[in-house]
Amino acid sequence: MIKQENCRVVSNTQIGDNIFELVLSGELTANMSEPGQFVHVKVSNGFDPLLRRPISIAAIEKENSTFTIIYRRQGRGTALLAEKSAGEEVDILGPLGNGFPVMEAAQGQTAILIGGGVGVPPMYELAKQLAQNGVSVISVIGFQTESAVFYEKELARFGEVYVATVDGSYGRKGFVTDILAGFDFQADIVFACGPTPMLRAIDTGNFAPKTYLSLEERMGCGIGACFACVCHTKEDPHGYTYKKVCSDGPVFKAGEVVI
Amino acid sequence: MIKQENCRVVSNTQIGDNIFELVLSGELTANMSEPGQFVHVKVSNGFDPLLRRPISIAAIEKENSTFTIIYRRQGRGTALLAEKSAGEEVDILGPLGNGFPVMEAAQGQTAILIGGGVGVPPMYELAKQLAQNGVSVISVIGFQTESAVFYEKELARFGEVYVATVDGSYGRKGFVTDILAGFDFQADIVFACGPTPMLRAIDTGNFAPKTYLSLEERMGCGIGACFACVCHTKEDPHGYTYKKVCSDGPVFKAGEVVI
Amino acid sequence: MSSLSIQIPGLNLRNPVMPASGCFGFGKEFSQLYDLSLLGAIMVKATTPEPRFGNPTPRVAETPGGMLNAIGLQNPGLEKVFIEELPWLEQFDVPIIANIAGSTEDDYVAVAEQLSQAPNVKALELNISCPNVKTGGIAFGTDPDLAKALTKKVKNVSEVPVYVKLSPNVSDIVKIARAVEEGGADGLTMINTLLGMRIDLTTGQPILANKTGGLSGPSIKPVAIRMIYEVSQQVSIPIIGMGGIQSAEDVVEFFLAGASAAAVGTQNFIDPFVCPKIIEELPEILQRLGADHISELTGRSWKKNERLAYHRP
Amino acid sequence: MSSLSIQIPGLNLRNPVMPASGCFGFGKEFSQLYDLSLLGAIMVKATTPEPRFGNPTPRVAETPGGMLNAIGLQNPGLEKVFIEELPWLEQFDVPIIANIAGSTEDDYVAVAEQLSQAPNVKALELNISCPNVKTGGIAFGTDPDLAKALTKKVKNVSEVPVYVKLSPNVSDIVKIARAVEEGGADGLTMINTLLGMRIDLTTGQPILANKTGGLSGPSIKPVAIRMIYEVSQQVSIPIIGMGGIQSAEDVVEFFLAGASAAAVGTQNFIDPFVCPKIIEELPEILQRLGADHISELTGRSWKKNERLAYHRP
Ligand SMILES: Cc1cc2nc3c(=O)[nH]c(=O)nc-3n(C[C@H](O)[C@H](O)[C@H](O)COP(=O)(O)OP(=O)(O)OC[C@H]3O[C@@H](n4cnc5c(N)ncnc54)[C@H](O)[C@@H]3O)c2cc1C
Ligand SMILES: Cc1cc2nc3c(=O)[nH]c(=O)nc-3n(C[C@H](O)[C@H](O)[C@H](O)COP(=O)(O)OP(=O)(O)OC[C@H]3O[C@@H](n4cnc5c(N)ncnc54)[C@H](O)[C@@H]3O)c2cc1C
Ligand SMILES: Cc1cc2nc3c(=O)[nH]c(=O)nc-3n(C[C@H](O)[C@H](O)[C@H](O)COP(=O)(O)O)c2cc1C
Ligand SMILES: Cc1cc2nc3c(=O)[nH]c(=O)nc-3n(C[C@H](O)[C@H](O)[C@H](O)COP(=O)(O)O)c2cc1C
Ligand code: FES
Ligand code: FES
Repeated sequence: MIKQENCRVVSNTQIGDNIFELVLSGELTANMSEPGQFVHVKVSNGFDPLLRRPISIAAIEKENSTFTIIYRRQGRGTALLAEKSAGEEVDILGPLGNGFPVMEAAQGQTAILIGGGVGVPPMYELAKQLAQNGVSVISVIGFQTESAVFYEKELARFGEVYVATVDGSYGRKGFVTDILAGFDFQADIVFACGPTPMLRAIDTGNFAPKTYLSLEERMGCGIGACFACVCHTKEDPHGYTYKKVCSDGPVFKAGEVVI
Repeated sequence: MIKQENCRVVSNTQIGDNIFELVLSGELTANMSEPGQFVHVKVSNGFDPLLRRPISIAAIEKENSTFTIIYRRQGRGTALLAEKSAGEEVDILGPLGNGFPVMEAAQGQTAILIGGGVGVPPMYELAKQLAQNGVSVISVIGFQTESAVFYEKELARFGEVYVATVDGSYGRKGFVTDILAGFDFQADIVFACGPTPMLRAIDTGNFAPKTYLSLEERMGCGIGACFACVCHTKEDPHGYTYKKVCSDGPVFKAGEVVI
Repeated sequence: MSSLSIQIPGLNLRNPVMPASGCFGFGKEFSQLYDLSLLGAIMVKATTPEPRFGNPTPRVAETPGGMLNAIGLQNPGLEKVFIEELPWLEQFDVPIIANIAGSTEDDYVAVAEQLSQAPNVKALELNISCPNVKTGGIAFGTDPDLAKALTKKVKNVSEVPVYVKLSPNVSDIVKIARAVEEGGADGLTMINTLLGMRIDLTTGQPILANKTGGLSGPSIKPVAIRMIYEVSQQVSIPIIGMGGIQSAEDVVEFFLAGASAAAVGTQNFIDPFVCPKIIEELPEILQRLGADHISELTGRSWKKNERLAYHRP
Repeated sequence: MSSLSIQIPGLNLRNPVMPASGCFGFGKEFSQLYDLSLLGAIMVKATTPEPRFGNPTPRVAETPGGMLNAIGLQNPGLEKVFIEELPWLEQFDVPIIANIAGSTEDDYVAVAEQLSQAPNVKALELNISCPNVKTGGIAFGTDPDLAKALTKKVKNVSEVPVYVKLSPNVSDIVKIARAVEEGGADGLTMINTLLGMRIDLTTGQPILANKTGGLSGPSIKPVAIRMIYEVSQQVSIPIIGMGGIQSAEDVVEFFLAGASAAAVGTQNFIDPFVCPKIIEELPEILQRLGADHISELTGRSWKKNERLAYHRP
């Protein structure tokens, strides 16, 4: 069930260079299930800016009806979001979309979770749920530079964490794929979220028999009604069959859609 | 000198039904002189709403670089202004326009100050300055209803205050002009600010040998450049001579312009 | 009789509020949020004879107080709309206005002929104003003669009244409106989007893959109001107004300008519950304005006498 | 050479930023706020042969992300502009672009002939796009033939290059642009305001006394960008871009679309220091974008090769 609710800010903390962790409290937490779903955030009361912003759900705490989103301060919308302080309200529409199929990883199997930049947040809830199910979790996360790194410690709660930075200022120099290439084992399943070039590399399916990717696209409605966020399917790459990132995704099986 | 400054909110207090008193601190206070001048207020950082709002200066405290404006919460702009709290900043352009000519009232003379609704605020600073100059001040202020009344006590510091309410719930029932009609003396000078019908009645010059009125008009720039706020002169009511309310006024001598 | 019910050709509506075409798909997504029978009507997504994928992404970009879209008439095609989408909507007690589009006159005629036979389609909306397709669309909407001829052809085959959706990207909107009225249009819907563009500073390229897109949202409201004000005084067919509506107050402004019903587009993306909210709020505003029925407000800004009568009750 | 200096017909500017006509009067008020010699140029208020009072008030109304104005070309008239306003501006080291308007061709010709002789007037801006006057103005701006003929006449008498200010209220902006180029225009300025209206719910009447007005401000920026993008690819004369500019980033967006200089209108009312601020901020943005000179940015969104060259340095 998608709900619209003015959620109360529990905390809004800077956790990295221009990276903020926003904890919100609201009844719609009850409807959140799959990691990888997102919420559509209205950052102002008026029309400046006009549209909602899609942000992945990073953590769900049903017990106290709170959830966490992590965002990079980028344009006007996220800049305004960064100004919210505890006690204020934020208009949230959600949960939206289909997340990562946690059940595809069986107890005892190994899952690699790959996050690039602000693709890291959904990996936290995913790691948590997988670990709960007895899946071995290995997180591979990539950032631009040391100051942009976040959630390494948090992910470490659920398994090993490997970090890459493009400039080599922290962890391994290079991309997450460089780390993956160095692994001497095959995981049972890979889950990934991050920039398109990263997803393309993982979409090859080279890193595990099962691969799931979370996509990004500019959105209007976020609920499947406006056709802003469609992509072609791999089966019919130039035809008129399509998937909507917002409501069919944002998580797709590797090879399902054209990235 | 007109300055643009982000002024700090000292306090923002509701003092009547939808009436707020906002005390701001800023260096541009040093440039404020005449009561009746106004400031042009940008209530948001973005374009919602886009334009500045003209609000009269109600009190000037040069010693601590603060000034006061009093406004009615009406549309979106003033509603946003009402949300500001101490410590926040408000973008102010001012002081603007020409205020009431305090020096036209000589020591020992009697001045009647007439304020209607949110036309009352500039009368406070005016009363203060007149009283300082040894002028006897009588304030006649009118409101819709009892809950809208404000600044009666404050004005009483400088002389007698008569209050009218349209519905008779407080003071005399009726308009300020009903009170004026009942006076059995003629003042030396009248200063007025309020709704147009009120100003028209006073523009007749019936209430004193010298009469000054503060006008309202929808504004663009507030500094005389856009020609949004012009009015005809009485001398040439259909010609092309004109006065700009923002920079020639907002205070005019009775009979000077077409109201 | 409710203070909100309205009657315009083909449409007997419990209230004058409906989602605008392209902003509500075929209703499925919103049906999960509220009961579609609350709506006055539904303007469904444009339908073309064949399925279309539309333009490459990005298809939307934000602008100050508005948004650009270049969806490019993506739709499942006439057949699927007729045998799947429209029948699915029959479960709701709500009239459908079918938005029809195409590249050629024949396209329009084919879609009109078939869709007008669907039992729940009570009117057609002839989309001669889509700025996001290379052929057809707006070309018909900027030339009075083409617009008139097309309207005639569609009228000939349609089983239900035909509303023509006007483009604001014209020098003289009244001329087009008169032309389609002469062509037999039963009503007008206006406005479609203004043609606009945004360029990304970093890439130096337009944000939309299609480069230009249609501007919608609050920023275009003053243009819509002006055009409806002008057109409503020059035609005798009713207008369904749209362009930047966000609130019940906005709906009233459209009525005052000359509209007889109102459609909400972009705001559905920002507040998916906006239509039922507006419907709920309208009666109170009518009361505040001293109107017994919303249709009294139509054109009040230019119907001088009625207004005076209202001000001196 | 500064990274901001530009040369376009008649105008040798230290930077490409200037206040737009009607938003800066004749400079007096702003001269109290900063040194006008900082500006690239000044587009002064429209001048007509005789003084004009303009329209009744209210003359402005706010809209979402924009404003409507219906000043109605209030100005002190040709004589006073020529013997008082322009000479007063000579104290500043800044070229003036004189905006000329009128009801008839003769009006335009008379004003153009005289104002082009003022020593500090380096170019004329032919205002064939004012939406707020009953005769002249926009009538010339929506008919390519009239626009071309008027341009020719004005060119014949002008001592300085003539820029023609285009109205966005047209079906085909390229057609008008081409027509005035054929008429001999040395440059274009675009866009003037979109025609709009707002209605007050309480009175039921338009807020502006003139009923309709010109829409300006950020809300129209996507329309301006689109039109400049289209026109700049179809004419070979330079464009001074305007419409919703609020920041140095916005100026860059206009250049990328195809403008060679930029004018700021409405934003002067909101931030009277906006022009010097933009001028100060531009060099840093150029650096960020890897441009040595602002003129490199002109049309980069459609000059494919240059862009590629830039992306692979
Ligand atoms: C399913 C999904 C999940 C996301 N999860 C996260 C997350 O967890 N953390 C995070 O930091 N970011 C996330 N993003 C990206 C995030 O939506 C954008 O960074 C954000 O919208 C930028 O808004 P802005 O106002 O700061 O930027 P602006 O550039 O001012 O935005 C202008 C417009 O462009 C859109 N836009 C800009 N960048 C993007 C983008 N990358 N993707 C989609 N729309 C964009 C905005 O939504 C807005 O409509 C996600 C995007 C999607 C589609
Ligand atoms: C010289 C001057 C001094 C003023 N002093 C005061 C004062 O001390 N206290 C006070 O409460 N009000 C004062 N006003 C009126 C005040 O400017 C308006 O109430 C205010 O602009 C309304 O803004 P809003 O956003 O709440 O309303 P909205 O209706 O949302 O405003 C929309 C637009 O209309 C304009 N507008 C609306 N009402 C008025 C009005 N009455 N006068 C001018 N523009 C208007 C706004 O500025 C804005 O541009 C003064 C006006 C002028 C011209
Ligand atoms: C994403 C999107 C898609 C649209 N698709 C269509 C369409 O298929 N057919 C049509 O006639 N209008 C279409 N429109 C135009 C709207 O129906 C409406 O006329 C316009 O957006 C103005 O209304 P608004 O400002 O309330 O959105 C679309 C608008 C948007 C924003
Ligand atoms: C109050 C006002 C007065 C204007 N007067 C004129 C004018 O006299 N001549 C003219 O060519 N344009 C005039 N314009 C149009 C502007 O020069 C400019 O083209 C338009 O406002 C778009 O730019 P902006 O969005 O930056 O304001 C006026 C605009 C405004 C807001
Ligand atoms: S964002 Fe509207 S369909 Fe996906
Ligand atoms: S408000 Fe611009 S001249 Fe007065």
